[in-house]
Amino acid sequence: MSYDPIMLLDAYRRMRAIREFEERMRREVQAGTVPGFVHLYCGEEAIAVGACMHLLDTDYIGSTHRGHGHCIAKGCDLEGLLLEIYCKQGGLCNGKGGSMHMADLNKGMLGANAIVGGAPPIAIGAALSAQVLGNRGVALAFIGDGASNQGTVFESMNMASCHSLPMIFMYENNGYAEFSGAKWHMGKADITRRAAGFGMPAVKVDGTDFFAVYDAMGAAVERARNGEGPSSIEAVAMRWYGHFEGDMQLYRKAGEVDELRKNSDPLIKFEARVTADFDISAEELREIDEELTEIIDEAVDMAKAAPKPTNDALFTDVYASY
Amino acid sequence: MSYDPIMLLDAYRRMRAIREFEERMRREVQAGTVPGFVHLYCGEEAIAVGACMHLLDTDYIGSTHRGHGHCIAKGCDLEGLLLEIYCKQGGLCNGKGGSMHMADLNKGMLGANAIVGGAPPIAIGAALSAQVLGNRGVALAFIGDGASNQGTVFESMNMASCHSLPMIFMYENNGYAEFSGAKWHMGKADITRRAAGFGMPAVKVDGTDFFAVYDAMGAAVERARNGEGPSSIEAVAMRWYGHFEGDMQLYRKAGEVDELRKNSDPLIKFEARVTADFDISAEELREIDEELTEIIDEAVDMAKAAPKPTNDALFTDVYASY
Amino acid sequence: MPNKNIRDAINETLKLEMRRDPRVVVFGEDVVGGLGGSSGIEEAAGGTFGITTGLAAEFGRRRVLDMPITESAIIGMAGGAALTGLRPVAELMFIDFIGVCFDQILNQIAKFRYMFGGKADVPLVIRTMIGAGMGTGPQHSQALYNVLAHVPGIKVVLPSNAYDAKGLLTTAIRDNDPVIFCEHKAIYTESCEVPDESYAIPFGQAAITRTGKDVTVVALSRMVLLANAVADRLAKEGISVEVLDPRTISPLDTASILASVAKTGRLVVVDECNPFCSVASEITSLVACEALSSLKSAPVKVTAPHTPVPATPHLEQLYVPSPAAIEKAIRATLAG
Amino acid sequence: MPNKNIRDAINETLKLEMRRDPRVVVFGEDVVGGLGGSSGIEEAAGGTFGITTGLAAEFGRRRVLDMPITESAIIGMAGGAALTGLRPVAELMFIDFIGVCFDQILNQIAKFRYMFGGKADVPLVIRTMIGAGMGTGPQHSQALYNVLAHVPGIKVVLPSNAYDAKGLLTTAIRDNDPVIFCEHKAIYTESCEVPDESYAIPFGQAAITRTGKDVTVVALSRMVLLANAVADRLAKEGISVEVLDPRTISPLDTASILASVAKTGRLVVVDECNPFCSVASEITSLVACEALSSLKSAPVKVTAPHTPVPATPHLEQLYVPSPAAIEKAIRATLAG
Ligand SMILES: Cc1ncc(C[n+]2csc(CCOP(=O)(O)OP(=O)(O)O)c2C)c(N)n1
Ligand SMILES: Cc1ncc(C[n+]2csc(CCOP(=O)(O)OP(=O)(O)O)c2C)c(N)n1
Ligand SMILES: [Mg+2]
Ligand SMILES: [Mg+2]
Repeated sequence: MSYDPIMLLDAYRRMRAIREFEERMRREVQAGTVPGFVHLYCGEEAIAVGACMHLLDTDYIGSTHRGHGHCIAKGCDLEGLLLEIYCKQGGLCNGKGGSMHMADLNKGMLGANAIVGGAPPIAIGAALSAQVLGNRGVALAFIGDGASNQGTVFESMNMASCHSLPMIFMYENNGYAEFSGAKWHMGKADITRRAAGFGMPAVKVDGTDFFAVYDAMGAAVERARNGEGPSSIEAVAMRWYGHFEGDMQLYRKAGEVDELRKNSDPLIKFEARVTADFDISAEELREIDEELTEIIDEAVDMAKAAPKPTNDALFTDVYASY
Repeated sequence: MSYDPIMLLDAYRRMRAIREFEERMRREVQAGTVPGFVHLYCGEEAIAVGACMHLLDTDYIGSTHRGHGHCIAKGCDLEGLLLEIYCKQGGLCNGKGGSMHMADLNKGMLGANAIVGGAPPIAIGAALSAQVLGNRGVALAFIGDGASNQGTVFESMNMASCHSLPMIFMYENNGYAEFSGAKWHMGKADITRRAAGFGMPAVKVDGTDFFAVYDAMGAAVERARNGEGPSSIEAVAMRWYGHFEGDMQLYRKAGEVDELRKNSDPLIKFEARVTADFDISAEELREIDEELTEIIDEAVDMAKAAPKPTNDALFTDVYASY
Repeated sequence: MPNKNIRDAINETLKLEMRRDPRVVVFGEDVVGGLGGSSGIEEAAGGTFGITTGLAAEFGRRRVLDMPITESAIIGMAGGAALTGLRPVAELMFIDFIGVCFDQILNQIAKFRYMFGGKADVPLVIRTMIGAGMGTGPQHSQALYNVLAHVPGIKVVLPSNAYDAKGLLTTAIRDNDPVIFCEHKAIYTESCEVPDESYAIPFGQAAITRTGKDVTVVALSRMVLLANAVADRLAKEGISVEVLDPRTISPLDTASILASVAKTGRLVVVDECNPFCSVASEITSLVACEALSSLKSAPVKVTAPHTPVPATPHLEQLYVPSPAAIEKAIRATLAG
Repeated sequence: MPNKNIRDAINETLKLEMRRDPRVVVFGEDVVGGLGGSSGIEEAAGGTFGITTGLAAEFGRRRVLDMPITESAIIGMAGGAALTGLRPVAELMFIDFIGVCFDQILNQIAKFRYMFGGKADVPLVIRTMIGAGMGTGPQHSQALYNVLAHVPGIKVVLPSNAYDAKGLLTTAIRDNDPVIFCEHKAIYTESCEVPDESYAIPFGQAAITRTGKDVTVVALSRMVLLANAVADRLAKEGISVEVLDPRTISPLDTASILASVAKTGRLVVVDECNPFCSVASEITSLVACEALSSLKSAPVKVTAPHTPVPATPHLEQLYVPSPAAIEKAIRATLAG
């Protein structure tokens, strides 16, 4: 596969935006400014971005409770996102969804989902729309390793196979489901082998390697757009932080994360590769970093200062008409 | 595997009982004497019997809407069964369950189930009991090809794998789910390959060949009793009649069933093998046939004449106490 | 005007709406049938009860899709398709099967619009069969519409005759909210005059199927037929019964119910659901809370008992509210 | 007597019952935690909210089992285990997740005994968290107990304090029917005096938490705390409020409710469910149908609105019935 340097810079920008965003969110949660529960995506940036670089606004993704990274990768507005996480007016969902339920249909983002395994059935619906409307669109569902066991996910794979839907099952194996390890919760199984059993191409890639994800996704998207049906990709990338912010992570040995930061940081790996193999300099990347820090700083300040929804918002948006 | 002739005669008796029972039910449905919907098991006898010959009363099976054969194979009382199908007093469930919901816990029969995919989660519960109580019991779920797509079934396989439960997933691939073919409804997949993806031994056998089912089940039961975990068996045997009695079977080509009757009758195949390889004569089998015809004739007459539950039965058995 | 039964009225409506709007798609288990079968026939089923007959022939399998037996995937798919440009009409064969797909209704479809801050239309219909009386046993005979009506974000429709079935289904398909359309399996062959052309009956408007002044009977789905028959019988005795068919329970036409009770002062509600937290409880509660002073006597609920539906035919008969029970309830309100 | 909070009371009860009966097993997602993790620690969680802390250490992982995130398998497994010799206490982390396992509750567990003609005991408990107020958003904050109470064959328990939690959970575990035990997530740390030894509180017996003569307030789960506070406040004004906590809604102690209303003549029901087909509607309907003449004024329901639970903190606050709304309702009944 060939890589356009402009695409690579864009990919870097999105990955860095996720990192910066999540690190900031972490500090904000610790400072107590963020309502509700927040699940951070650090360490998994290359998955969302490697996947979404192939998608248009008219393609759809279904997300999870750990959805900030997916939103950013899919191109959702950072301010809208922050306003939503802070449950403020003007948020992506006008403040009613919060971190675990934010959606942006204009950007093809079908919603974070606080029900584990909730999104894949919805995402295949978007794939069905693309098929019926004949618009060459594709749909993708992000699915955690823990979610991979949920019945809804298997049903969705079977449905996609039956109807040859333009669908990609993107498994994010980040090593844990809450406080239990992926080595245990799927018994003697393996996400990729299980997916292959459904009669679709299924590959396992290093989820900290943008290029590995990007290449696998490229093949899957092409298949999908050509009407050849669904694919499965398992991207392995451990999460850096707890299940939610506040998790003591007793299930994890000391040093595991230090090791990840040192040897498996998707951004460091990306930078090493692009500065070596492409005409991209570390300085360019630093500029992006700085720009993003500033953008996110400003956006967070803006979001914190923004007005809350008015009280009548409790009652609106239940129905289109009633 | 070695075969005890007494076991073989018992197996024949059970298979023949199922055949005779179901053919009689068919005539009764046509005559309009049977309440509710009835799904017949003809053509699949060797699956239930090949499996249940390995099971004790203290082992458990979970069944389906097509459950008569499973009940008979598991040793449920024929009269109790008929009384239940006729919804009469003294039926296995005192007439409240009918054909699609009959159970007999004393015989390890956990219930027919009118919810496709309903039984496997229940059956793994019986496997858990065996494991916790340490009694070397096993549990088995019968699962149709159509049911094999249901999320609950995959979840149950994963759970059994996770906890190394003494559990057998017995897939009955009878070619159709209602009015759609198994070749279509699981997309490009295959029951056995899917099950293997869950990290358990998974084999596919000829479900019209008692010996094939019996052997596969023997291996699975041994594993289970030894605490080595679950297995999957896919037994292929087309059903001879419609989805339910009354189905016009437009989805089936003419002659398909004649062909099955001629070349794939589990009883004919069984007879050929046992009369050739074992010291069992056709006469012995004819005696069993006659005996069973008589038993079933009498039991049907008895069931038809039996009293209905009294009206207060509507209100009883909702709770143990309330 | 031609006579049509409920089944045919629904079939006709699906065709009219599919002709009118190419975004309308129909899917479910064996809505066509025959795929992967050996006969190669084009339409081996047309729905378990024939409701979707002829759709595939006219609109093709791209818009009329069979589905594997995976209700969570079917209903979730309808939700996702509705968010992305289609107007799906999905079939959930029996309402009893909400158990295997409830999350997609409760937590996804019903909440999309709200969770997304009003930025989503969710134009989908779930057609499903309800009710006892056909010997289908405990897992295929429930009413359960109260459970769905409880959930904010969905609408619940209960047609009791062919004319309403057509008009309400038309509205359902054109509506931008998720609608559960509950077809009582025991009244598919009930017929009445139904125009050939399209028409829409608005949601939240009860029909008064009998006018009367002594007592108001609010009846739902198949129970409307029973209530009408009882009303007709009692009319001969000089008892004037007003029968009200809400037609949709979410939204519920509370104004018409209150107006009728204001007139009659007496209320009976007939509902095939189990009693606890039923629509019957909701409606009697409504009147007690909003119009206590108009009640001349205690309202009476006629519902199924707090039991599953037995397979046993004569017990199933006893399970369903009977004309005798309705009559008794009416007399009780008159005596009270 | 020692003071304990609800969380500790539940933990203690689980231990006592597991000691008493080796057939009692506890399972759910991360009820222990740590399997397949890199630290190798024995108990990495002890339940999401620490309720099952220490169980694995005492009873071993054979009786205290972690489960993958597959609720249909978990709940179905509890049903199957209950039919075959165990007495499982399964955890459904949030009641909102009934969506992904509802069939196993609605069509299997609840109906076993009836479908099987009375030939099955189904001794299982499903512990689950309910309620809003913790910022968990639309898919983790629902009440939904009305949906479960509607289903014949299951029992539904709503403890409002630590003493009741212990006594009711003891009864639940010893009971031979399936019981849904609903723990309100916002009151786990509420404490009161709780004896160390075992005791059982029978189902279907309401507690009168405040005696009064002017108005009856029936409140459920966390709402009991609010109702008590309002009652105490109004007492100072000379308004005598009787607060009744049904503690179980299936079975429901209808006699105590009717007796209290017979005394006071006025009724307010406070219920965190969405309003349509809620327990609030059930109880107001009960009183209207069974004791109309004892009502001196129209009953008033204080419930959540017909909307999902917003993630927005201040809107979530508005969603939950408030002390102010309860007070207003009481005054309305007194004025009426
Ligand atoms: C149906 C359901 N069950 C349980 C939960 C509680 N829960 C939230 S996230 C989570 C773990 C998910 O693990 P995984 O899919 O691996 O995603 P990750 O958090 O690792 O990104 C659990 C159990 C839930 N939200 N929904
Ligand atoms: C959850 C659910 N969905 C749909 C049905 C309707 N239904 C009953 S049997 C059946 C087909 C089952 O096919 P299969 O599992 O292959 O079993 P078979 O009838 O071939 O023995 C269907 C769709 C049901 N009973 N339950
Ligand atoms: Mg994970
Ligand atoms: Mg089949």
